[in-house]
Amino acid sequence: MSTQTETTRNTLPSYSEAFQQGVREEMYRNESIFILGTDLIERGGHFAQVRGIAQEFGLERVKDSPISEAAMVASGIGAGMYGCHPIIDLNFIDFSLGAMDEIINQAAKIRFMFGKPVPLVIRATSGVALGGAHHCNSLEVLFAHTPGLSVAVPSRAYDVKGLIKTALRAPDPVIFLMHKKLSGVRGEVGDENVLIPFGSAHTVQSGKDAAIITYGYTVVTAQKAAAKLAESGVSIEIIDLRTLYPLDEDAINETVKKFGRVVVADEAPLYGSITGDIASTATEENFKYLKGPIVRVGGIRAPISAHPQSAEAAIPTVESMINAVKKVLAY
Amino acid sequence: MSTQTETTRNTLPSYSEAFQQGVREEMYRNESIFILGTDLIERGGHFAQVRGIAQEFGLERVKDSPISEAAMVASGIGAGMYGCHPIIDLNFIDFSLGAMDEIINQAAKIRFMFGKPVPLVIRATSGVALGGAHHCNSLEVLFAHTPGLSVAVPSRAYDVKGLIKTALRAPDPVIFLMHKKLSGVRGEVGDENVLIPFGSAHTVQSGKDAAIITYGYTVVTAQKAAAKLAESGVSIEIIDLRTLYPLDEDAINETVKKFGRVVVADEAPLYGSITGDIASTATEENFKYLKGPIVRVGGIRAPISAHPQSAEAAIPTVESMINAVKKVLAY
Amino acid sequence: MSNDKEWKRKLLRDMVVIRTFEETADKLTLRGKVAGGMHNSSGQEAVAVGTMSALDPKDVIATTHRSHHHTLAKGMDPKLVMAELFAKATGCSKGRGASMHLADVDNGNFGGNGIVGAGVGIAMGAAMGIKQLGHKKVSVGFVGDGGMNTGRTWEAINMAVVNKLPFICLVDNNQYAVETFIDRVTGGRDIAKRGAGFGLPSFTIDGQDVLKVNRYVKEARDRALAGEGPTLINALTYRYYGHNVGEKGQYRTQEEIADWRDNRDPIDRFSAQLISEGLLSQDEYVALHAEVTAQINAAVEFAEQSPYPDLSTIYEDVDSGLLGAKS
Amino acid sequence: MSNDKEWKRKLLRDMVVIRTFEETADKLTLRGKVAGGMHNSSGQEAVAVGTMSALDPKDVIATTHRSHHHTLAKGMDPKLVMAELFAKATGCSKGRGASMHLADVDNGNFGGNGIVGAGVGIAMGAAMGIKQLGHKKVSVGFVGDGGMNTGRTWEAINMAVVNKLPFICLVDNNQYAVETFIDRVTGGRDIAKRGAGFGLPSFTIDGQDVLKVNRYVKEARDRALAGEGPTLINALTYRYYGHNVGEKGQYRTQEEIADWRDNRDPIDRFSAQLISEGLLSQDEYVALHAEVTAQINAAVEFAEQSPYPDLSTIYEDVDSGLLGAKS
Ligand SMILES: Cc1ncc(C[n+]2csc(CCOP(=O)(O)OP(=O)(O)O)c2C)c(N)n1
Ligand SMILES: Cc1ncc(C[n+]2csc(CCOP(=O)(O)OP(=O)(O)O)c2C)c(N)n1
Ligand SMILES: [Mg+2]
Ligand SMILES: [Mg+2]
Repeated sequence: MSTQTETTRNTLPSYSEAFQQGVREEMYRNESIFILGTDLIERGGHFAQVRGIAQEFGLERVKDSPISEAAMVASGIGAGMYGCHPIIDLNFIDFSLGAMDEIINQAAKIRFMFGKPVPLVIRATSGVALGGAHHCNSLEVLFAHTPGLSVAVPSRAYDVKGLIKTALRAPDPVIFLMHKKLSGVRGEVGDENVLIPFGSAHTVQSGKDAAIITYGYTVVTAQKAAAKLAESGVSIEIIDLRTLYPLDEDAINETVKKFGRVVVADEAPLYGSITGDIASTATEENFKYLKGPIVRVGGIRAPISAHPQSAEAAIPTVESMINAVKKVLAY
Repeated sequence: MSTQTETTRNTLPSYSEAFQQGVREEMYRNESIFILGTDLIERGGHFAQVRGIAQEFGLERVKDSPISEAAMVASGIGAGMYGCHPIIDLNFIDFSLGAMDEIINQAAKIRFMFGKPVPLVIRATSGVALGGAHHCNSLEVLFAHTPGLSVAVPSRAYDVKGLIKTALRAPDPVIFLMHKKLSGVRGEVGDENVLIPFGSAHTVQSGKDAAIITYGYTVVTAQKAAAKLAESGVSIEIIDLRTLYPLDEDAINETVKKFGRVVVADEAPLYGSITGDIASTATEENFKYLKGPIVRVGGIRAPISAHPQSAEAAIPTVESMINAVKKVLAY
Repeated sequence: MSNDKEWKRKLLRDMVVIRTFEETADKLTLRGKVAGGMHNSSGQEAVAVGTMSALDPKDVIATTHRSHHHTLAKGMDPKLVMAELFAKATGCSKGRGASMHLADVDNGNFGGNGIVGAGVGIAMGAAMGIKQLGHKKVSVGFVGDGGMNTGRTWEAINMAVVNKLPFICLVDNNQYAVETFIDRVTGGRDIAKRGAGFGLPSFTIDGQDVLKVNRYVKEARDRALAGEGPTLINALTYRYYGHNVGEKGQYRTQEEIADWRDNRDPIDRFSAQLISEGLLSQDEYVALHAEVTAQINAAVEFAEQSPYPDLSTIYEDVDSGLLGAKS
Repeated sequence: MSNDKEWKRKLLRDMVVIRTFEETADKLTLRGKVAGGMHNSSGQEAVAVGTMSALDPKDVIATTHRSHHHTLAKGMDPKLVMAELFAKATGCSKGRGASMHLADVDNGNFGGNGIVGAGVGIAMGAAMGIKQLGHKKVSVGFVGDGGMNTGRTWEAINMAVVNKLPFICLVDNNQYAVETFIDRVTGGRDIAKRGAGFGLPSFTIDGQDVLKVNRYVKEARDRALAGEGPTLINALTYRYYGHNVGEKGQYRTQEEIADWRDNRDPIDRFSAQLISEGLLSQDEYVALHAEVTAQINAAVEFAEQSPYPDLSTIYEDVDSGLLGAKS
């Protein structure tokens, strides 16, 4: 098995390689899985996320596509309804905007309308990084808000592998968002039997004084903020949601109850982001445990600039995370 | 002027006719306004929203389009950048899903990226009514969340007219959502000088005990709930947001401060809806005034069925609104 | 020969079923029985029946907002269709879809669609699935003339061409999109020429001739099964009624409608042919109508008697629930 | 004649400016000066210069992720382009866009685009605006061969055809989309034939011949100004470098690249022609290169010296703020 090969390499797999591993293992188990996207065969995808898979499984299982996002997703829907489990690789999630009807009106609704499952993974890189306004959209809420869709937002190799394996065993359309800035980060991964259920948050670190609930690259920012705060004796718990739908409500409720001082953060423009829902629902359900309001941290209301420092300044920084924590600590 | 003609008809204009009036008045003022959409000329649009305008202004100002939503919005963007003020009529907002890149990546971002305004109104009917899952998407949060877009959600003829006039005088892309179930509802409208600023909520009725903050058709549901509650002596204030971006934060903060018992409602699927943001931000800013958590009411997490009663049951009902109010009254 | 006779009589019967169904449903819609209205396809029966008669029952179709004819021709019991129009729990989509969302996925009907152009993509995707699993089937995507101006339709066609998918794009070209005449909005005005530009065999045919439609679809199916890829068939047809029930409009003349009805009606033409060929007697034809009318009346009765969906079901079948299952 | 000489020398100079700019920027990008990389168009200069030389400076263009050549040919000072690549505040887009988002809307450059196919729609929209306001201009939408498979491109073309817009769809056909060869993903393989199917005059031409490109665009422009509507020009060209800076890949042979470079280079061809026609001496050509190199070096210097955007500006110019203004 490929897992063996990877392991004996004696270097931990990257976030992108973890995806390769999970997909490969599932492709061995399930012959109906195929991958469709641009530049997958020779290049292995723009983030090497499927490198080598075409060579291993053949061109029938890994297909290069015309630049036709609507048709790519439609391929996945029709083939999924027919009995395959397609992985549609959209490259950047920004390009999903050309396939929104297929995603929101079709893939998400077919099971409800026709009683027929649509097993389908739509993979894309996401998150704020280089490339400017057209390559840095944070669209999580568009998907999470849509009944019928599930959304994975892994922050480390282990979760990438465990979540993609779960996604490929359930008959549901899943939006699988991999943060660009994490692509090369190496880490442990589970063996072929480790599947991570959606809706199960991961406690990145335990703490005593307050909690940050977040996901994706913002987990890293939270860790940095926590490390700084630790220098002055403040102990922060960090919860990585790992999926935005299903959402681990139990973990959120427990966290709010435990600390009463909570920050919810992501890098999408704050207004209308999914953090609004997380905070307001958590507040509604745990009001009496709150020492003060949940504080949200998010992106500014502006497109993302191609100037790297401007882009970084538009999303949560270590500093803004620390400030938010200080706010909840002051209650 | 057309306003005169309408008034002397001695019957109040409908919500759709209010749109016609506002557009006509602005078309007289500004020759660069034109309308593009399907079936506008003879039919006057599917909700009669532009009936008679082609006949009055000529086929250069009202154009029938192929069924090409992406190209329609692109027409509006390019023509808007060039110096026109296009109104792109998408018919149902559901069809905007075929033009999401044009809306979210292009129209919304061009001013930021290139320093050039994009005066553009994208009009569509919205809201849950008949027609089933593909004609009943509530996509407000997709637009409100996007930096660069403004979103109008009028609930009565007066606001339709006043808001469309404002939209047609500002150099911004505006998503103008008209609720299907309100199309035929008649009401007063302002004269040609009445412009309603975006970001100014309207107090539908004043109350003493608690407040409902909402918009669109849910205003009507709130009014019905309030009338029922009034029977048992409970006095409810209803705030109609009228626009979701800009948002009237002052009105929201005042309302929360005044009552400490607040319900926020709309008919979009609850998880990830814009009400999450409204409630969490209002909570963050006014925590100490709250007698208990803000309660949200919204749609269920499911596509909308074509069976009318099922559709109604999926969104806030008079009963669920009353229950929410009772919850906040119990604090 | 007797097979041929039976087969042709079956084609005629299928068309009469559609026509009778549509005219009945239209009246019921005007009486408020069909929430949200319906899109009557009367006049377009030969496209549906000609296509479906060339397919294997296990072949796949996906269609549009105007899909009663395709759905009935594909073999769905009129009871299930009528019940769905009534939004009853016994309808093919459990009353969730009504007129625009008729489906029976397990029997190859991948559904009507509220979104113009979307069915073509889904059918193309099914063709990819068929090829992927090595099955010997084809998939047909129906689309209107109006739908040929949505970009996604051409993306799907191109995807089918470059992957040599067993796919047929069947244009139910009734020449109007709501009130918009095809020539006003269709650059080039020739849909088959567009298809040729995208590299697939493309034909404009008389969609009122059920045997001709059958023949072109059969040839397209043979090519597809032989691994030669997709075909586009632009079938010229006409709808007699308004876009949605009760709509009239000034966008076309009464003469034009009368011309199509009187001179090119697919049912009249085909029944006259069968009678002249001695494959059907006038009496048999009358009997056929009576029989079909009874069948459709039974469908109405079934729909009327059926229960509405239980409101508690509105939460059901949104997703599998399996993703979150801790294993 | 002397006009012709000056004009041709200007075309050559414009191409040399682009080539020198690109090769310089490529190296700077490899040295980390251009965040997010850049798409080098070296080899495609004749398409840009041939087109722009046929336009009026006030005509409109909108383009793609690979747009340095179009932008420079349209007349933007290399300083502003280089500064934008460096994401400096003095860049044409204030450092917000970098390589993919070069624009100068008031001078008719409606911008590069990070989204394949989007520029065609924006240019078509500008053409609608031009027609609406009764101006005598045209609008050109650039798109790559890969972009001809996005549905939106065909929606835009159709919209232009049915509205007879003063629009030109200019396909900068370098035969690859990232690493994907055109024939593998393009049904029919003939983009001009697709165009013909959509009802607009469509031509496949040698995009390495700057005068030929100029002539076809000029004729298209004349038709557009005469009210005859849009044209599609499929200009065959080639990019010498990888899709993005530093990329190599095995998807094409070194022989193929060498063939295009050695035998069809638009600058070599055109300079040889001018020299053989006596319109340029070898010494003048050397001097031209030196002069251009100095100009580009000055652009680099300008970019290097320029400040980055002030971080306080990231909130600016998202919307007008006027909608909420209580009047
Ligand atoms: C994407 C999209 N745009 C617009 C509509 C509204 N609409 C419904 S049917 C229709 C006309 C379709 O015309 P055609 O494709 O010719 O099919 P026909 O109705 O003639 O069968 C329109 C514009 C829609 N449902 N979906
Ligand atoms: C909608 C969309 N899909 C995919 C991409 C990623 N992408 C950027 S450039 C490119 C290739 C474009 O090829 P072509 O149109 O031929 O232009 P060229 O790069 O050759 O100039 C791709 C796939 C994108 N930017 N936008
Ligand atoms: Mg039609
Ligand atoms: Mg290319």
